[in-house]
Amino acid sequence: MSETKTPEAAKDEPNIRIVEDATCTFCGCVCDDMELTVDLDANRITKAKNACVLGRAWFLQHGIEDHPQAMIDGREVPLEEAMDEAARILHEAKFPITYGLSDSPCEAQRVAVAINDLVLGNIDTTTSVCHGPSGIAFQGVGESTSTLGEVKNRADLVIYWGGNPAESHPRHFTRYTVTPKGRYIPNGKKDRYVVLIDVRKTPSAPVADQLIRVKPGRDFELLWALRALVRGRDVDPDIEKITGVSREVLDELVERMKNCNFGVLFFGMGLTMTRGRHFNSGALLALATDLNKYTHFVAKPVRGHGNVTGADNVVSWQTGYPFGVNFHRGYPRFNPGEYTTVDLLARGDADAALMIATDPASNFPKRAIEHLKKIPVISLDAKPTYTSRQARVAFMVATYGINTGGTVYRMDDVPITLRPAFDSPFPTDEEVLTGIHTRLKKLRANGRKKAA
Amino acid sequence: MHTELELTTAPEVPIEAECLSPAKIKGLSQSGIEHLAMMHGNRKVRVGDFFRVTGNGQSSLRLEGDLSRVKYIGAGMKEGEVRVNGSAGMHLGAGMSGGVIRVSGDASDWVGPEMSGGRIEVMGNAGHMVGSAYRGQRVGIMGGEILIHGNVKNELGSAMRRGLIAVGGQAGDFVGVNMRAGTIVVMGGMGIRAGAGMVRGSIISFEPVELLPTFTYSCWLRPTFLRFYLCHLGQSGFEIDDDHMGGRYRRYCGDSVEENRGEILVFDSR
Amino acid sequence: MAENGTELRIKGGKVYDPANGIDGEVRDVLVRDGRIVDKVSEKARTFNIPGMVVMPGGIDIHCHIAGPKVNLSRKLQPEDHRLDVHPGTDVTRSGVGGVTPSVPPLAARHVIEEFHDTPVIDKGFYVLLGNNMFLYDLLKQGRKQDFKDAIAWWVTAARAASVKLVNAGSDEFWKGRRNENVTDVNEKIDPFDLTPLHATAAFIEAVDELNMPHPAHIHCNNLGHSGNFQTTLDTMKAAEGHRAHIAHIQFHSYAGELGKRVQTGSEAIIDYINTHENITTDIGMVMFGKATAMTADAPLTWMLRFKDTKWINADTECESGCGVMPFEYQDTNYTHTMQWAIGLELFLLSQDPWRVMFSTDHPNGASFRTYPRLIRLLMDRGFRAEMMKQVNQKAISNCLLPQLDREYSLYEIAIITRAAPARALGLANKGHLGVGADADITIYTDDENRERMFNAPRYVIKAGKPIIEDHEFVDDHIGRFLHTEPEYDSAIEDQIRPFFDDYYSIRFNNYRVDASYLHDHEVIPLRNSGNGRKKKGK
Amino acid sequence: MRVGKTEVVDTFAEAFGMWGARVIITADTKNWARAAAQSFTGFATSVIRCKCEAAVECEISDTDTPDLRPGISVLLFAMSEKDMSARLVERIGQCVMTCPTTACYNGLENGTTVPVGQRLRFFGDGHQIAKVVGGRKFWRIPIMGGEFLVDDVFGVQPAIGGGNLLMLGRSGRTALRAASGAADAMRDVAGVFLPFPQGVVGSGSKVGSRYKGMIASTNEAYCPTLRGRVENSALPEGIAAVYEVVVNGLDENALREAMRRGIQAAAERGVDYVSAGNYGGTLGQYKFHLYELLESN
Repeated sequence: MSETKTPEAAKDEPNIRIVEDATCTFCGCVCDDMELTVDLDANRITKAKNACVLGRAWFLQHGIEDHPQAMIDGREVPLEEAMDEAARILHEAKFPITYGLSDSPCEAQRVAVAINDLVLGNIDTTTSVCHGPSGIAFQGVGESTSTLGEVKNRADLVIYWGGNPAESHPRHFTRYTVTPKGRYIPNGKKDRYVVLIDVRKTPSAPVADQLIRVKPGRDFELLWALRALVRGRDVDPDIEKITGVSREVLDELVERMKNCNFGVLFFGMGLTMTRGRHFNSGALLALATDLNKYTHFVAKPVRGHGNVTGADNVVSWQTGYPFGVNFHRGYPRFNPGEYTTVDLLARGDADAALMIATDPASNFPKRAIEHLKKIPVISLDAKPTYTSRQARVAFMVATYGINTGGTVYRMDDVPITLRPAFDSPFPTDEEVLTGIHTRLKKLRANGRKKAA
Repeated sequence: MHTELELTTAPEVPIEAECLSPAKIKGLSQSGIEHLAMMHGNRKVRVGDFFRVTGNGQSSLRLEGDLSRVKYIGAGMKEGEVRVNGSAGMHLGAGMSGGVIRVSGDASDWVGPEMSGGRIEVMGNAGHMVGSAYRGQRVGIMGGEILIHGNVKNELGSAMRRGLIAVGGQAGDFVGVNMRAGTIVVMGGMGIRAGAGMVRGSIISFEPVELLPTFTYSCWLRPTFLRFYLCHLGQSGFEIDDDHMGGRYRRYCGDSVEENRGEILVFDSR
Repeated sequence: MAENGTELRIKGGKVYDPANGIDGEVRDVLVRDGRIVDKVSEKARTFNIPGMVVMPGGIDIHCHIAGPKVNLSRKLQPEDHRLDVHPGTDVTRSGVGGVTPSVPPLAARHVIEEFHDTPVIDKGFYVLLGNNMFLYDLLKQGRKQDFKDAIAWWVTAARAASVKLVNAGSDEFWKGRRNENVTDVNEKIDPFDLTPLHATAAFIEAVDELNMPHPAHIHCNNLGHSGNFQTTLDTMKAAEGHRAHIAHIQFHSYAGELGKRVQTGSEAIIDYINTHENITTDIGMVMFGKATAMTADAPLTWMLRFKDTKWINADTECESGCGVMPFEYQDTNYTHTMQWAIGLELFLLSQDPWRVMFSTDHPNGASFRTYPRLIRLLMDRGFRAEMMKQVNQKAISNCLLPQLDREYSLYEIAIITRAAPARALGLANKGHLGVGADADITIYTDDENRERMFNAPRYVIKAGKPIIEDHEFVDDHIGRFLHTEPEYDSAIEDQIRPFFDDYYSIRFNNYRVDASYLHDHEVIPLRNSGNGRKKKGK
Repeated sequence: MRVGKTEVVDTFAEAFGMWGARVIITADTKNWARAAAQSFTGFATSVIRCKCEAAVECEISDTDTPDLRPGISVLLFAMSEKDMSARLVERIGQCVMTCPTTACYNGLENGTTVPVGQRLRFFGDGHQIAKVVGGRKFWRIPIMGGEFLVDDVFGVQPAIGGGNLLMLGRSGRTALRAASGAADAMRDVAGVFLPFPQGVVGSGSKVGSRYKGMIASTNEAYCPTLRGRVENSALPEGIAAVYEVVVNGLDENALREAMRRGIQAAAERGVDYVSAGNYGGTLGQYKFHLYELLESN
């Protein structure tokens, strides 16, 4: 590949490799301008130029652990045997579920959907616990949105709502939205007005021209009031008491929004995961849409996982629905709350689980975790997790973006190819899933023969 | 005369049983009913695998046992009666257009989605999305009555277009969100953001409610039409006292982000 | 591709193969190794199909089936699929239907990935360049050669089959001027010192001169507005001397005054096309029922938005806009009926089926599932008259349709759905059944009711492999990806690269779709390459 | 036949088909309900010039009305279904909606309905609200006094108008006392009403006139002052006054019962003759023979 070259300085040390324009999959920013220096002897990345503090940690701390490729009940087994066992579990289950997928490349995600289509399972992604509400909201109101480059080129009003990119997506400001100069924003930050709306003063605040502090849990009320004001309707005179934001501030913000040339509303989980959930996202998406009567306005969720957006896309084009999809009846059905993983587990519905690059055992609600302990779990992860330690079958897989290639989707639905830095002794999740899929096809065929 | 089905085997995973509806069993023999297909997770099973069936197919159906994991009871019903002595699972009475469903225990989420007529009565509690639209649909229930004597969770009657929903206990947040029209009566108090995005319709609360800033107070009144509804609910087994019947209610108009034609009536005093 | 050695003998059918001048002649079609041949061995599997109708596999020149817009639409409308389910079988995956590809190059990888999961058919896409900022810069600076090279680079980088322009010049109005739209094709586009018409003409010329198999594929300005037929004529006139494909022309054939009721402009449009060999077009027929407005023409969907219908706008940096919205065509509605009638008028007044092709601009005008009904409308004037009684009468009394009694023949249907699009796309091995052609074959039971006939083909053979037998799926096939590779001076990359550094959000090196995405693919040869089959036809 | 001192003439009352509706008016107090009913039934004595006939049927206690407020049941008859809708809309709109605190409900559970609230709702000028409960649709029309509630449609049914008794007395006072007494007795029957003032008509009419454009004119055969002038007088000698009691009913049985009670009540008051008006059986499709009424008891 043309982007991989041996630099002059490294000539004496043939085991140093430079990967240019590599992609960082740590967060949804999916920055694709990494310059990685790789020590091939040590299987280590020694330098990650352009990476943010999180990205540096992601690249530099990554090594190849001494760990079995596959285990059954905590005991090392050959990969093949583990795949057999995984296929058997899924084949026999009456309500197998698959969850995770957001830290896997699209190629693996496609196989995961195929598996569920085959075993009549239930597939869900981490979207259901992060921006799933935005997905539901989207189905209700639609969305006016754009790629991040358009924000860079045109946005003169940038509003962040319920997010703290300085800590969660450190390069969001500098690479895409606030500081970069764009085609019609020749002076970068000077040409933009940045508003931060949050319940507290976060480390992101210094970037903003204005911080609007909303009372905790009052985002919806504030958004709703803004929608009414944008439409020229009145709101409760006690609005400051309700939301913590004065009418004057609201009026000023409304004027600013209506009069900008190209406005953007970014929103984070501070909005989607607080009381009101999809209605909060829906209110924000509707506000952006309403504003299009006056000017060009877009909204965009700030997504967390490296390829959660890819998961949404893959699941959508394969099933017609973005997440929470059930195949029991032989065709895809969608119903968040019914087919989303946390809810399924909390009700005790599932009887087997395939967990791909996710650690529900560490972050799900207690009731869900309790049920997870009762059923056979198959886990695929690049590192040992609570989930993999409890799993019936645990696969250790190569890390996407560092050890494996493939495609990921940035938070704005832009697909980007991965450029792996060095090889891994572990299989890719695509390989493991394909192995399971092939076995399942055989089991199904045998089942049919028996039936016949 | 009725047909009785008793759940004798507890399902390992949820069952989907649209066949538990008078239209589907009517005229069938006992063994015909036992052979009706259901889904047990991703497996096709028969009614007889889980239920003891007594009698042949009548237009009245009794279901005995804990059916809280049995989904779609009474789905698509047009007439007749289903009585559940116990609890019922999700999608109870989905798409029903006539007939009556009575549940002595609790119901789960999605009671009466896509309903257009008939009546569902639940003596216990129900879950989220009672009488609500499925995701992405602009319009929810088109008619009928859903009467829950206990509590319900969030999004009661979302996007409903017509019909009556009454809750004897408490309701969660977003009661009547995106409501198109229709009437919701909640007697035991409700969560926040009632009527968000409502276009038309009435939400009535016997308890004080915290309202969105986009609702505007009009006046208090003693609404005659409400007496009509409360009489009707009184006849349906709810206890309605004179204070609520003849009392004064504060009337709020909203939602102003929409047409501002909806109303929330909050009981004020005798 | 079928396994080597697979041989088929399709025996006794009435063959409609207009590219080879065959009009319903009873003859055998022979297949080996995925191609049409002139001889097969005794071992060949024989399909005895006396009386049945044999046609080459269908080719759709304008249909949105994959890509970011389509996917947005799927995500947007769960209520659309829920009642239309398709369980999986032993050979097919499950899926959902409902009404639900042109692609900005930034998303090219997405569409190709999705194509891998779109079974049976072969597919390619047009890349959206009609609002490309870099190309506009070149045009402004008058750098014609660089402009051509850059187009060729973009087509190659995205792995596209040709270039599509959508409402050229509108991006700056929409994104940069608070949701305005182009209204006058001679109005200057603000920062570029050129007009939409200049830009369109430049693209048409460049694509033609690059010898791309399919010419510039143009969604004209002013789609959907009364009086827009003048814009369409202006655009076609700007193409004089060069090949151009005018897409879904029904939406661009409206007379009447701007902002007032639509009148039919079909005669003026089709007269021009009938007399200008350089133009090809597809109709973009409207059929009544549910549709989805899905277009790179973002201002259009905004205009169509009624009350608070859910609506998507999606801007792609430096390249394109996009709008998606659920829509329904109603037979009681004057405008919708007029659109339906204008589409039929264009079909019925066309004098050259080789240049006026079949489409519904799926899912904009209607779902591709309405094709059989549309075919019946074209072939059966009695049916047409029946339908005319059921629609808005005011519109019917205002249009030409009642005076037209032409009926399409099966031969002509085979042209507009097979032979002509294949030729227009430069697909020498498709759209016909001559020796050497790809063995993509559809076999229908002959039926007076053409809707019933085309609704369920009796057999479908794809690349020599039976996929449908007796109306049922019997096998699966992963289609091939088709794209083209125009020539360009690679020095242009040095011009493009800095533009990426400045204005794109992804790296130049990460933009190009690399070969690993192509899987089973085929490069459509350029027109001057000599590899292509010579033009056949009437 | 004699009943007590009273001679009942062997004749029949001739009645004709009409359409009828029952309107329930409720209000916060009995007085307001009465006020509305009074207004509603005003100028509704005869279809001849009033286009409809209406009167109070009975009062309803606050335990029996649809909204549990004091109410009054009113009956209104007209000649056709279409007329029914027009008359109800006029009268409910002008007399009930305008009366403070009232609401107005349909009182007939019948198959045939005519639009009423459906048409009145336009008074709401776009602010009206439809409600459906228990299959019943009604309209809430915002008004200055609060809200006016009215059923979307009202049931109408074929009914009978023109049932009548004639009280012939040697003194005007005897005849009038008998007529009022009869009217009071008849009014108690459910489903009937007496459209004329206090139920009694002092100027009964015949069909037609010598003047063009007059549909009806004085019934000279029963005018005591003309006994010596006209040849067709139906009055025995000595009759000083004739009063007619006109009764309309939702069905034949109610009407029969009312007329029977009327004859009894008149006889109890010692009127000289009880007769009935007819046109020789040419006008109406219903005939109520007085003897049969008495015998059926």
